[in-house]
Amino acid sequence: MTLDVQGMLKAIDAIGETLEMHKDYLTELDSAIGDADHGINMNRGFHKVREKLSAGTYVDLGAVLKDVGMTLMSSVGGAAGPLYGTFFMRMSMKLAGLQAADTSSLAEAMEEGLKGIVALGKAQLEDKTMVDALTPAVEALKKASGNGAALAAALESAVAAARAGMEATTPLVARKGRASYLGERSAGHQDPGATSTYLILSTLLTSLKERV
Amino acid sequence: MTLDVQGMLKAIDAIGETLEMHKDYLTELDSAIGDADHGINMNRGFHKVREKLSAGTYVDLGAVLKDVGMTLMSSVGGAAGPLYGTFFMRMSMKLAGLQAADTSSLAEAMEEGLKGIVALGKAQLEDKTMVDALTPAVEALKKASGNGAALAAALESAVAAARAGMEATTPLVARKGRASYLGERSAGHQDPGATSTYLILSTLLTSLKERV
Amino acid sequence: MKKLLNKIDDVVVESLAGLAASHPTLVRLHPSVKAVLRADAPRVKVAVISGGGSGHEPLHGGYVGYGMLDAACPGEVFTSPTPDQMYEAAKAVEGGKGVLFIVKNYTGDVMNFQMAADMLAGEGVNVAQVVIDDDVAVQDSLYTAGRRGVGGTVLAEKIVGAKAEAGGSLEEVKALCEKVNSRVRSMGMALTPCTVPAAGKPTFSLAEDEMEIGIGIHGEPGRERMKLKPAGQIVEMMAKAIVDDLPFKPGDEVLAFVNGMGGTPQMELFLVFNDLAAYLRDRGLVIARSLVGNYITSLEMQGFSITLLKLDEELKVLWDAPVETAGLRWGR
Amino acid sequence: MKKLLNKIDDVVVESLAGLAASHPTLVRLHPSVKAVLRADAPRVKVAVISGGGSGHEPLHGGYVGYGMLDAACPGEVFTSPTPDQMYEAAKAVEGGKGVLFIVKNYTGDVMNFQMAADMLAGEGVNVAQVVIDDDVAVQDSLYTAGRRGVGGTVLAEKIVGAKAEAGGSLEEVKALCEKVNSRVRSMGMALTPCTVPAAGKPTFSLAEDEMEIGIGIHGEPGRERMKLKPAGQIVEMMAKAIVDDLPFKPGDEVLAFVNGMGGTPQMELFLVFNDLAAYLRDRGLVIARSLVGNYITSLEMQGFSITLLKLDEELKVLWDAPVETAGLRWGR
Ligand SMILES: Nc1ncnc2c1ncn2[C@@H]1O[C@H](COP(=O)(O)OP(=O)(O)O)[C@@H](O)[C@H]1O
Ligand SMILES: Nc1ncnc2c1ncn2[C@@H]1O[C@H](COP(=O)(O)OP(=O)(O)O)[C@@H](O)[C@H]1O
Ligand SMILES: [Mg+2]
Ligand SMILES: [Mg+2]
Ligand SMILES: [Mg+2]
Ligand SMILES: [Mg+2]
Repeated sequence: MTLDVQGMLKAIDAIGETLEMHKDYLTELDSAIGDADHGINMNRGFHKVREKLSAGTYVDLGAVLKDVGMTLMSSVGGAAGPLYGTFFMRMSMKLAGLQAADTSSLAEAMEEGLKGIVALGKAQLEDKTMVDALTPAVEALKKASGNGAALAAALESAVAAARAGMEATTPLVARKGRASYLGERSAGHQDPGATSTYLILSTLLTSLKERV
Repeated sequence: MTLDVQGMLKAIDAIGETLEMHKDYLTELDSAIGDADHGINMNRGFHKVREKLSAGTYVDLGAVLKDVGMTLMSSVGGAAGPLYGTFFMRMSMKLAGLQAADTSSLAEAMEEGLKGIVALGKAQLEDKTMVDALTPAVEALKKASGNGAALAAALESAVAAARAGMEATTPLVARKGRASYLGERSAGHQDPGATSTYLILSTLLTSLKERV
Repeated sequence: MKKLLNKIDDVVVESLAGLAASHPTLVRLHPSVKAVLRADAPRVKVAVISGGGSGHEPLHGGYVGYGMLDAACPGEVFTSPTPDQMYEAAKAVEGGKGVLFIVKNYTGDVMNFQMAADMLAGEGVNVAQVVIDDDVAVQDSLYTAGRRGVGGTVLAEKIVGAKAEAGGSLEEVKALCEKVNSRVRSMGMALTPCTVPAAGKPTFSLAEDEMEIGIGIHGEPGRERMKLKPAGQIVEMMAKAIVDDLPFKPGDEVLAFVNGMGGTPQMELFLVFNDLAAYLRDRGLVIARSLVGNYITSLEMQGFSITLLKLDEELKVLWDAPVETAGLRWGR
Repeated sequence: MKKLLNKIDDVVVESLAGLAASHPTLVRLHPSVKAVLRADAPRVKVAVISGGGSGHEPLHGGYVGYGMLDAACPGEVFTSPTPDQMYEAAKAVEGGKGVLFIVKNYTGDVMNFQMAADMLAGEGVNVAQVVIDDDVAVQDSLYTAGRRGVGGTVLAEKIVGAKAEAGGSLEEVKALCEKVNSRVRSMGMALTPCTVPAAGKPTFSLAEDEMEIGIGIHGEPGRERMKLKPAGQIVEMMAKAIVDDLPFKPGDEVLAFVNGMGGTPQMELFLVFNDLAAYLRDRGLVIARSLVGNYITSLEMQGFSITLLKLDEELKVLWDAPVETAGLRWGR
């Protein structure tokens, strides 16, 4: 099984739905250690993305993800906007011209996306950011790809890794983003961006499995 | 029995104490239909009056009441300041040179004080103001004086009349002062100024009786 | 009660001291009574003096300076000042051309200013008074204390101050103040009450979904309590009452003033102005001048008032004239 | 949540429309992106542009006009604007002498402005950026996002705007902005939180007897929560952190800026200024200029911040230069 253009469009739509459903939850997480807008920002952005994608016709994955990235960039704002915007744009470059992605090309694309996030935000592991969820997910994906795993199984392991990474942000003291202003007081709260990353990946998986 | 200078000084002091004790109550009444300051204003004023009187030596009632009036005028502010200030100043003119007041001279002085309040504030009976408590009190005092009543008994009737007048303000719709802005909604609340008038008169009586 | 203060009894004097400390070239405090005086007074001009309870800052102390007030007499919070304040302030700033008292129509203010005017007149000082009563929320009848003085006061102080600065006589300045008062109307509303420091609790209470229409600036409740509505509907309700009252007619040029009650974010005041502009446009009125911000407040109350002044050439020129005060400044 | 609004999603655009409607000769809105432009732009001068989340009004839209900003790019409430806004705004107001972005130090702002700068540079526009980071409440270390940009931003925009108005080159204007940033320090506190309209509930909660020290301007909690203290003690705690940090030394002339967070009555701000003046006097500092009021706010939050800028002749002259914006005006 691969992820084709229709599958990607469906997945992005499902991600928008998930973020809408979890808008208040993400905002609540952000109100504990940030400024109470992460869910609102992500929902606004993916709302625009769904509008954009439903108005277009796509034949290649790169074009889909480029529109996702550009739209997020110009509608999310905050820290998450440029970070997720870059993530999807970088992925789109790797997947340009492809009509479907297998485990290995998805792993490569996501790794490229993660690099973009790190280049822009300069967060390291354990800084209590989305990087803490995304890094282990990409590693799991790469490992599964090396083992020749099928896409669903590979994503399954990536989602599990993202969830563990997300949960592991709770005890951390933030060193990047708004939460870092709280110093020690940021410990004991799960990072909103890591949580949205987990939600995005897990919805990608669910959407993919539904199509099977 | 008459009201002499020492009796008057003691009564004013007791009135100050009463108003201090009822500060929150008067303010609460004023918050229902005014601007929540009547108790604060009266307490501030009589606090100054007590300071002023305790620093002076007095041999005539007029001088005592003049200082009371002037001090209230320059420290109470609001509507009640000039009204009570005028009340005591007008009384002081009637009692100027006297070392003690009997029922008849007190009645005359209070009537003069009431006239001052009406001249300044232009309130009529049932406008829901201090005039509603003071007018029946002055009338009772005059009647008692006409009947040759002793001072304590005369004041007793005046206080009863003031209390009835005060209580009768509750159902009234205000037509003067801040409460008038509320129109019909001012009904159902006792007037703060009528209440302070009652408290002043009843404390005068109590203080007088204690001296006997 | 959560407030930035040291001693409850000292809030007014400490705040005045802060005003003076932050604007030493503009104002000074009277040495013996609570009064803010123009630093360079007395000058040979009509002395324009106002005053009233505190808690409405920047009114009035923040309007002392070039082209506006010569002195301001603040009472305790929401309590009229006492006659000795106005008397001493007038003595300190009067420069031989007489004194105009601008008085907001509240029983206490009117009586206290009247007493001060009597005292000054007794000493041969030429004193005139104008009572501002622009609040259409209050029925103007024999059965009330009359309409309150609210937002129109700020506009009157600015315009009249410019005339006095330009050398107007006491008669002219007084007549101008009456003219402004006759052409200005206001109405206010509150989302939340406010707390007088000495009282320690809110002056009234409102449910989470309620607002109070027709409030004054003293934390006194208004004429009607109702469910919270969208800003556009609130503005329409208030603006209609104002426009119908004068009435303002199509083609009239107006100064549109959206005033915050102290606790309303500027973002919301601009949003309200946007609704007001739409309403006035629909009625054919022309916004020739505008003012948006916290200019006559009720402590930390959330809410706003709308004031409309019908302009003419004279009023526009005087409005545009330079003014330099803590609360209002342009042209210098 | 009690707010004056029509539709939650429209608060920012409606508020911007109100700003434009109330100051039509000063500003206009960009036709396609959320940006406030100087009405008479482009002009042959360095274009000074700032922006950031909304909810801090009058910052930044209220500072567009003569002698200050050429454009402001507001994001959603407390959310950084997006690169296309800064890109389009710069294209609309740039007059050939280049563009300076004044950026408050928040991860989101820095990244979004950086992307816009990259886009413009790609088209040959001369762009410089200065990041303001004056908040001493935040530890400046490798382990944080660095100090936040707060009150110092207002002073930087005024002073740098004056230099650009006077014809300064991009290099000069940028160097001046860095100079201001190097000489300015701030700290804030809150008595109450605020509510982002789209979130519908307060960003944090504080007990009736608690305050939060070191808050930012985005409703984010601060560095320490403690029992409410008298204003003088709060001021001392905050002013000491500021004065020690630069450090400011006896004899230094400073601009003392007491800023309200949006819901604090002006009466309290002046009271706070009085305490600050006493503290600075004790430390031998000279208040040569001052500013008191709501200039960089957090919606309806109650609280205040203190900002001190170490002055010299150049900064004083530029501070005093004429400015005409909705939020700050003198000299014209
Ligand atoms: N430098 C960074 N690198 C990676 N992720 C970051 C960085 N800074 C912040 N984030 C992520 O962004 C999230 C906050 O996003 P959001 O609330 O939308 O933006 P803002 O903080 O501007 O309000 C944080 O929870 C964190 O995961
Ligand atoms: N015109 C008037 N004549 C007589 N009494 C009045 C008048 N106006 C107000 N009062 C009295 O003053 C009281 C309010 O006093 P206070 O609260 O101290 O002043 P303010 O209304 O200025 O805050 C009212 O309860 C009423 O009894
Ligand atoms: Mg956030
Ligand atoms: Mg009262
Ligand atoms: Mg009062
Ligand atoms: Mg944000």
